[in-house]
Amino acid sequence: MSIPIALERDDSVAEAAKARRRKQLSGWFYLLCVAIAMLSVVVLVVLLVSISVQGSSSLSGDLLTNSHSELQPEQAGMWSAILGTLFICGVCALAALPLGIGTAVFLEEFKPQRPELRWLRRVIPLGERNWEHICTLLYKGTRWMHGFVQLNISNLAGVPSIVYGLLGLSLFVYMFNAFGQITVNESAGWEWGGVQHYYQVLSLERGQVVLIPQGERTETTLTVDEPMMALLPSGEEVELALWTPGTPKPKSKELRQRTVRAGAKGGRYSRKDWYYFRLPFGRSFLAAGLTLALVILPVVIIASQEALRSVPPSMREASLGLGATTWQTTRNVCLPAAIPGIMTGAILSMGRAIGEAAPILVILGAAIAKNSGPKHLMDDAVTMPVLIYNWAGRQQEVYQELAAAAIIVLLVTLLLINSLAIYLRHRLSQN
Amino acid sequence: MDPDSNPKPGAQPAATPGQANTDGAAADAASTCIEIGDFNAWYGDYQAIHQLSLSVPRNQVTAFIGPSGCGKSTLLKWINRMNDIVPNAHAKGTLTLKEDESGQEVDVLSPSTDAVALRRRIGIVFQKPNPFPKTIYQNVAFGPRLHLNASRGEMDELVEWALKKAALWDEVKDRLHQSALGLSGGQQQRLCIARAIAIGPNILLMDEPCSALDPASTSRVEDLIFELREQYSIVIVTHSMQQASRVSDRTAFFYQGRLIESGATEQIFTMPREQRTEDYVSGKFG
Amino acid sequence: MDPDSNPKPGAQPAATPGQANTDGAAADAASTCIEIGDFNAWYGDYQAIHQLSLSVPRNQVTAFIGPSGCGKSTLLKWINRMNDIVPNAHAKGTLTLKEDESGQEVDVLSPSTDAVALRRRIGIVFQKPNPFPKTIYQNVAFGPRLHLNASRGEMDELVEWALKKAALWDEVKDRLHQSALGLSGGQQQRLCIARAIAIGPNILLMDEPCSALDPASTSRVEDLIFELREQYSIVIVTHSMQQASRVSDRTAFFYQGRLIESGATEQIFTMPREQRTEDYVSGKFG
Amino acid sequence: MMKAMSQPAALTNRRFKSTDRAVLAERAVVSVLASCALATVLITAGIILMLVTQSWHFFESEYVSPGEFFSGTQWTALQAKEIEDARFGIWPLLSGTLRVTVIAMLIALPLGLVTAIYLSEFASKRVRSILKPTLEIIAGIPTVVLGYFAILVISPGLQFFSGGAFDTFNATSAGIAVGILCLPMVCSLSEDALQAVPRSLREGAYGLGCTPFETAVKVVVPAALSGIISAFLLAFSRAIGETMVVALAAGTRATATLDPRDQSQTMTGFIVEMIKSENEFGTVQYYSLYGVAMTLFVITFGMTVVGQIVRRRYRESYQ
Amino acid sequence: GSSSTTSTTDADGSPAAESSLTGDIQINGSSTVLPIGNAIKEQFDAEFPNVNITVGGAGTGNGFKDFADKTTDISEASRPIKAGEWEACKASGVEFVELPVAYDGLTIVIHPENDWVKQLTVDQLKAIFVGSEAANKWSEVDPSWPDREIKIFAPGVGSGTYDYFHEVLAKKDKAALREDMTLNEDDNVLVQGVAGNKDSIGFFGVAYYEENKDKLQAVPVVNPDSGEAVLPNKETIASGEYAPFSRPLFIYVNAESLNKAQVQAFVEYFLENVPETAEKVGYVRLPEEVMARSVANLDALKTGSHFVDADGESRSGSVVDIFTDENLISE
Ligand SMILES: Nc1ncnc2c1ncn2[C@@H]1O[C@H](COP(=O)(O)OP(=O)(O)OP(=O)(O)O)[C@@H](O)[C@H]1O
Ligand SMILES: Nc1ncnc2c1ncn2[C@@H]1O[C@H](COP(=O)(O)OP(=O)(O)OP(=O)(O)O)[C@@H](O)[C@H]1O
Ligand SMILES: [Mg+2]
Ligand SMILES: [Mg+2]
Ligand SMILES: O=P([O-])([O-])[O-]
Repeated sequence: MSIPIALERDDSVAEAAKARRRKQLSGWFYLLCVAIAMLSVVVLVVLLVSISVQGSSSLSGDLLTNSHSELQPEQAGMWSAILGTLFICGVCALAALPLGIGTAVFLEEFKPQRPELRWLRRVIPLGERNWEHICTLLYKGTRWMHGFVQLNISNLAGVPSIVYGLLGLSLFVYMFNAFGQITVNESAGWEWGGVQHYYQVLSLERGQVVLIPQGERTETTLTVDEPMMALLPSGEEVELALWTPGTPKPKSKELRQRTVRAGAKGGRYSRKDWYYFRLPFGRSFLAAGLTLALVILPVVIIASQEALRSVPPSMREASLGLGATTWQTTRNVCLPAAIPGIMTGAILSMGRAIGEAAPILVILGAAIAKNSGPKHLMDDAVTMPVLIYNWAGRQQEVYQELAAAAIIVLLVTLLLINSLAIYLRHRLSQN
Repeated sequence: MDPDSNPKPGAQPAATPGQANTDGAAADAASTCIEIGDFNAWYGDYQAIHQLSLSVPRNQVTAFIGPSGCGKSTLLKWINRMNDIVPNAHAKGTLTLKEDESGQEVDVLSPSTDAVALRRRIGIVFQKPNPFPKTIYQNVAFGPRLHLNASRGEMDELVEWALKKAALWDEVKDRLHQSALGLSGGQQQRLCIARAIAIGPNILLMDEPCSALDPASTSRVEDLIFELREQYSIVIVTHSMQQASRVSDRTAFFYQGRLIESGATEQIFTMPREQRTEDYVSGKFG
Repeated sequence: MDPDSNPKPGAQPAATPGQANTDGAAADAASTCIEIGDFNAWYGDYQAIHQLSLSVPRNQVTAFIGPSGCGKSTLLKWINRMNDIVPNAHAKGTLTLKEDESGQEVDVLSPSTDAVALRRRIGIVFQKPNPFPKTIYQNVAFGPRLHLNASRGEMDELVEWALKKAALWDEVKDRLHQSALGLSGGQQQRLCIARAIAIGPNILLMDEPCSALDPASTSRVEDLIFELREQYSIVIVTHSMQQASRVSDRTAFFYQGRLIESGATEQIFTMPREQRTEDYVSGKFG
Repeated sequence: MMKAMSQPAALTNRRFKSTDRAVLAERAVVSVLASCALATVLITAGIILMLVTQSWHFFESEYVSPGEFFSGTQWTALQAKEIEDARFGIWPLLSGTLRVTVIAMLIALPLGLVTAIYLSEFASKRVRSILKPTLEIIAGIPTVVLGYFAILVISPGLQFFSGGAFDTFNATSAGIAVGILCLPMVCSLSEDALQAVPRSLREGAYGLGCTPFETAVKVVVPAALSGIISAFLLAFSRAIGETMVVALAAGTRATATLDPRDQSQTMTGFIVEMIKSENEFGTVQYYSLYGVAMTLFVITFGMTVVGQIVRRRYRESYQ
Repeated sequence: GSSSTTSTTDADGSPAAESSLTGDIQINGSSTVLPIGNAIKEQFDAEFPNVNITVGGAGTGNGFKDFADKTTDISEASRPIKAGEWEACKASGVEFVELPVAYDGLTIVIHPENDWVKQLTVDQLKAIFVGSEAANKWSEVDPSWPDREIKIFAPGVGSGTYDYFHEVLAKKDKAALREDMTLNEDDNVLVQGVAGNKDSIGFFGVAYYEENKDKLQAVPVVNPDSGEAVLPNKETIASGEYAPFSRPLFIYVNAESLNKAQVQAFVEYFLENVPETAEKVGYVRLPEEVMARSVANLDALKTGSHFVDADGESRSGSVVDIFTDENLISE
């Protein structure tokens, strides 16, 4: 067999030139790679520097301990937003992690097997062939279901967070109006635990009130025209005194405190303990947290699946080979081995939750003038990203700086969280 | 039983070469512990095993040999239903486990057979040592904890017994509570064997247990197999003809999903009935 | 050159057993194509090859044998600087390529040596067939397109030549423009050989080229090696002693990163000088 | 040794646990876990139910015709005082989304892919140890922050370099910020795909005398193409659904132009505006946001399906 | 009145103990009034820390919507309630007290580097803002102005500001404002928009202009009666010279909510402090007499509106003239 022309031809000059060109191209490409890869570092640096420059002047203790202020922006802070974020993310974690990890375990560890149907078989005489058919059908069915759930999760991962916000609005805030609407003067349709209804009436002592337990009456308003029993906010039970306008007011502070103007009106006031629970949730931090849980659920699931997938199959085989059930294998072998990965995924997804603003805007609105964290489950809250969104949208220089400072706080928080993830990944994968 | 003793009586019945597939089935029924008949196995549409019949004798070592991909591991995994977890794997035929000499039988493939209980009676050891990332003690105690109600003392005793049985006790007795991952490959493999026998199986399946080991470890594991034969029926898959001839009493040669020939090891290696067997054991391919 | 011809003159110089490591170096210099001296190779801190000296003769088949992990592949990969892409891999010693009989030499390990040009002269075929996920034609034409300025017609001719040389042409000539992944394992491996010779190398390195193949494919590839020996110097790594004895003129036995013994194949298999060689070739371990 | 040979008490007295309890536990666990999985399906069902019922209020209105919705080039849900004057043609919002997304993709895809190639084929350990965390940090930056960055740095920068040709709020600065947002995602997913290409292919290429560039571009990238394409698709749907950056930086005027210097209200941007304006809950204008959300959902769903098809059809089949 | 209970000076002169007044107050509505509402909330918070007030700024129209849905106690408005909105309140049984709280001058703003617009007449404004054939370029308004596109920023259609602007410029002609403006409920965004482009124009409450004087330029508007160009400021707004864009701002309080001690206290506090606070945030205080009537109406719980006549038509004119007992219609 003769050697082909292309190989035999002595074309060393042209070939050498070609080799040189190729090497040069490779070199240029390498440089391009380096340049582009460094670009992302540059972007990050520019971002961090520009934000630090803007925000450094507003970084102070006030920023961490005060809340938003319209009148004294110089002293405005993000305390209530930090609390709000904390609470909302807490709810989010409590809801998303079990659900997400559970789903991941189901998808990864409980892959469909041919069903056993042991007892059914004993009860229904169908014949071996028929049973085989049924088992095969069931098997195919469950496989199809598994595939469907998996596809569904990839789809959920692609759904924009604002759409989750809309879902949360219908599902948690209004609950499709199944429980009526929440209005300001009537009690919500369905409420449990942790709420006592009073009429709150201003007393003569400035800024102080007396409370009259509501008892059986369902009216929203009480008119005080006769002496009756009442409670001081301290819980002390007292006899109400009445004062008619035009007569002199009582001198003693103690007396003034339990005296109200004759004919004074009291509106309903509901004292809520932290576990006050109501349907629908309304614009509450609970609804916001649950909505965020929807947003990060696919992230948690996918990360946990990755972690479980990276457990070597040989570990599973070893355990099953020793006669462990699938759940025993999962609990004793797979979960312990996957925990670092799952934790990392969980923490990173919490980082995502902390930074989410769009769904929160939908659920809680853009209001930021709240000066405390949520007081009960149905209370509303401000979050850091929403605060930043609001501040950044303002034109006053001082709010711009505050926004930048708040961003620094937020980024530092996220950085801490990420380092925690890295640390945990490291620690847990060591032993 | 002497490690060097030869095949059990009745292990070499007269069989015409054409009937190679059924030859194994003719092994003495009284001492058979696994009976396989007309067995077919698929992965999805791909048939990995075709019409295979074979019987595995009790308290002997049976070696499965054959080139890569011929279905040795597949058959092994079906014996203790390990293939349940492989999507798409399914099988047809009979695969019967004869519990003890009294003849109590378990239909392995029947969906009504509890795979978990089955695997307790049939231990398995894999090609690559796969200890759990736990302590040595925990590794051995893993199975017993699942299956036995044992006191602390009993458990200690059991772990010691299993490790001694696996010829590992002397090497690890001082570091029972250290990670098993710190052991050498050969030690890990013996640990896996200890772990498998600690649940008290009757049968031990081994899928190329030495292929990842160095020569020294290999010979220790081989010695161990000799010893274990007294109490367990052992099936070993190996790609090394030498190993098969060293450790096994009976050998089955697989090729492309079919059993080509099975019989006493000596016979297979010295006067095989089939040309392909001869080609294989003499190294013409594989 | 007759495929069945025996080792070249000068291949069996007298050497005392103790000097096994330098034995290879004593092969006739005139026909040496790769000269390795005091070669050491590391992966990070782990030394995979120790003080190895060996010469590979021209236009012959040299087999590297030895148990898993003994450094065969490592050496092979150093010969055409494949280890450049392995982070942490580094080597010391001399590794010289004698371009042709005229004695032009290339210092392979020198950083100034152009690895790209070197690899054009030293083709390599791996254990697992690794065709690119492209058409058969594109696979073969891939190398020439990089290196040669060839017209369409010339390229067609070249592809045909290479496929014929690799004994694959008849099987694939009707589907040159279909995906190479549709070929069987053995065909893929021959395609990889065709791909390697299409750039016109002088030396062919093969790392266990048949271990993933079935018997029929194996023997086709072995036949091919016989044929190629006429034009190329071939180094083949194999785990099958039988294969080594069938296809190679010379054999080098490695153990734990050291060259234990090298010499004419017949000598190594019939009267090895070292005990370990004998143990290995007779299947006592590995 | 003799003691070891006699079976220990625990084995000889054969007090094996019954497997029934394990099997029961297994059943219970499976039901719980299956209901978790079911819940994720219910979420999708909930989204679809919510979108369909709510946008029904929109599409059934006499002022809205589906034909106009899908073909109209005017969107004045927030501009029209009276419902009679309102125009509901989705194209301005689509074109706004498209402008931002295209710009984002022009940045994220090439840069992300090249960075991925660099990381997977060339980068030394040290460079990786800088680059990977950098990308992870960028990936973790809240979108509000990037939106802020867009108004604070990118937009003024654009205005400065273009001599004021850009609006304060414009598609380009939002697009760039969204691009920065998607870059790490493109990069890490593409890198995964590249890493999944078996070593043997790279070795094959190097063995034939390829330069690193040729190996990467002619062999590795084509082999990883399906993974890379699904990374692109994911980034694309992420960009389409991105909300806060556009709400801050893209502006609020919905116009059907393709001018990247102009304001550009995206679908998500419109939803935020409408939510914030709480435009008289219950009006057709208000419900139009669900029509838009539905369109958005259908698009991202389509992207997912296409991604699945790509992955399935062109799954890397190197063996 | 119970104003004694909320006065800032204690009868004893001793330092006040922390207030035990608690409860929630929901407020929503005009973004123009929002700065006043937020400022008063902040002062109130300091004194009554246990009262939980939520102030939204979704726009006057949306505010009234919430108000009629009974989800707010107080609705802030930059225009009087309309007949239709009142109907909605009646339908859901909401009665309210109407309280004017401050004056605003609706301010037309342009970019500070805009050197061609010196003043604008109502007709020129109509040319820019009204109808679908409105001017697209500055030169179409005045040929001497540049031949560049006008970029327009305006409050959202739910806002009272938009309504008021519409009423002044287009209502008589039964025309609509043009639709290709950049609309945003958030006045801060409008500020940013106008400040960011040389060819832009926009309008919003004077407070937002006051806060951003350095970035914006207010345009003097020619008073149709006097023919003089007037800039919005405290004097010109209070005197009505800045016409036709001076307007009153309101809060509307749900009468039932007024029974709640915290709402009662807050509204009283609001009226008491609004003159100073409004000025602090850039608005103009109402004449004493109007404030006095507001307080009186609150005390007497006089529900209903002054600005819608018996036929359901809106009354227009000066607050001082309209906000009188005769004009109060309760049904
Ligand atoms: N999980 C699986 N899915 C699909 N095919 C499989 C699977 N496992 C094995 N196979 C195929 O079934 C055939 C038999 O495989 P098996 O593992 O039993 O071979 P083997 O004889 O054990 O080979 P080796 O010596 O390489 O371990 C092979 O062709 C293999 O490709
Ligand atoms: N990329 C690598 N990094 C680190 N160590 C390696 C690497 N490749 C091989 N080694 C180690 O170097 C030693 C020699 O490996 P090599 O692949 O050369 O063995 P081999 O003789 O080819 O074995 P086999 O027959 O299994 O292919 C082994 O111990 C192996 O673990
Ligand atoms: Mg196998
Ligand atoms: Mg090798
Ligand atoms: O927000 P407005 O004051 O314009 O209604």
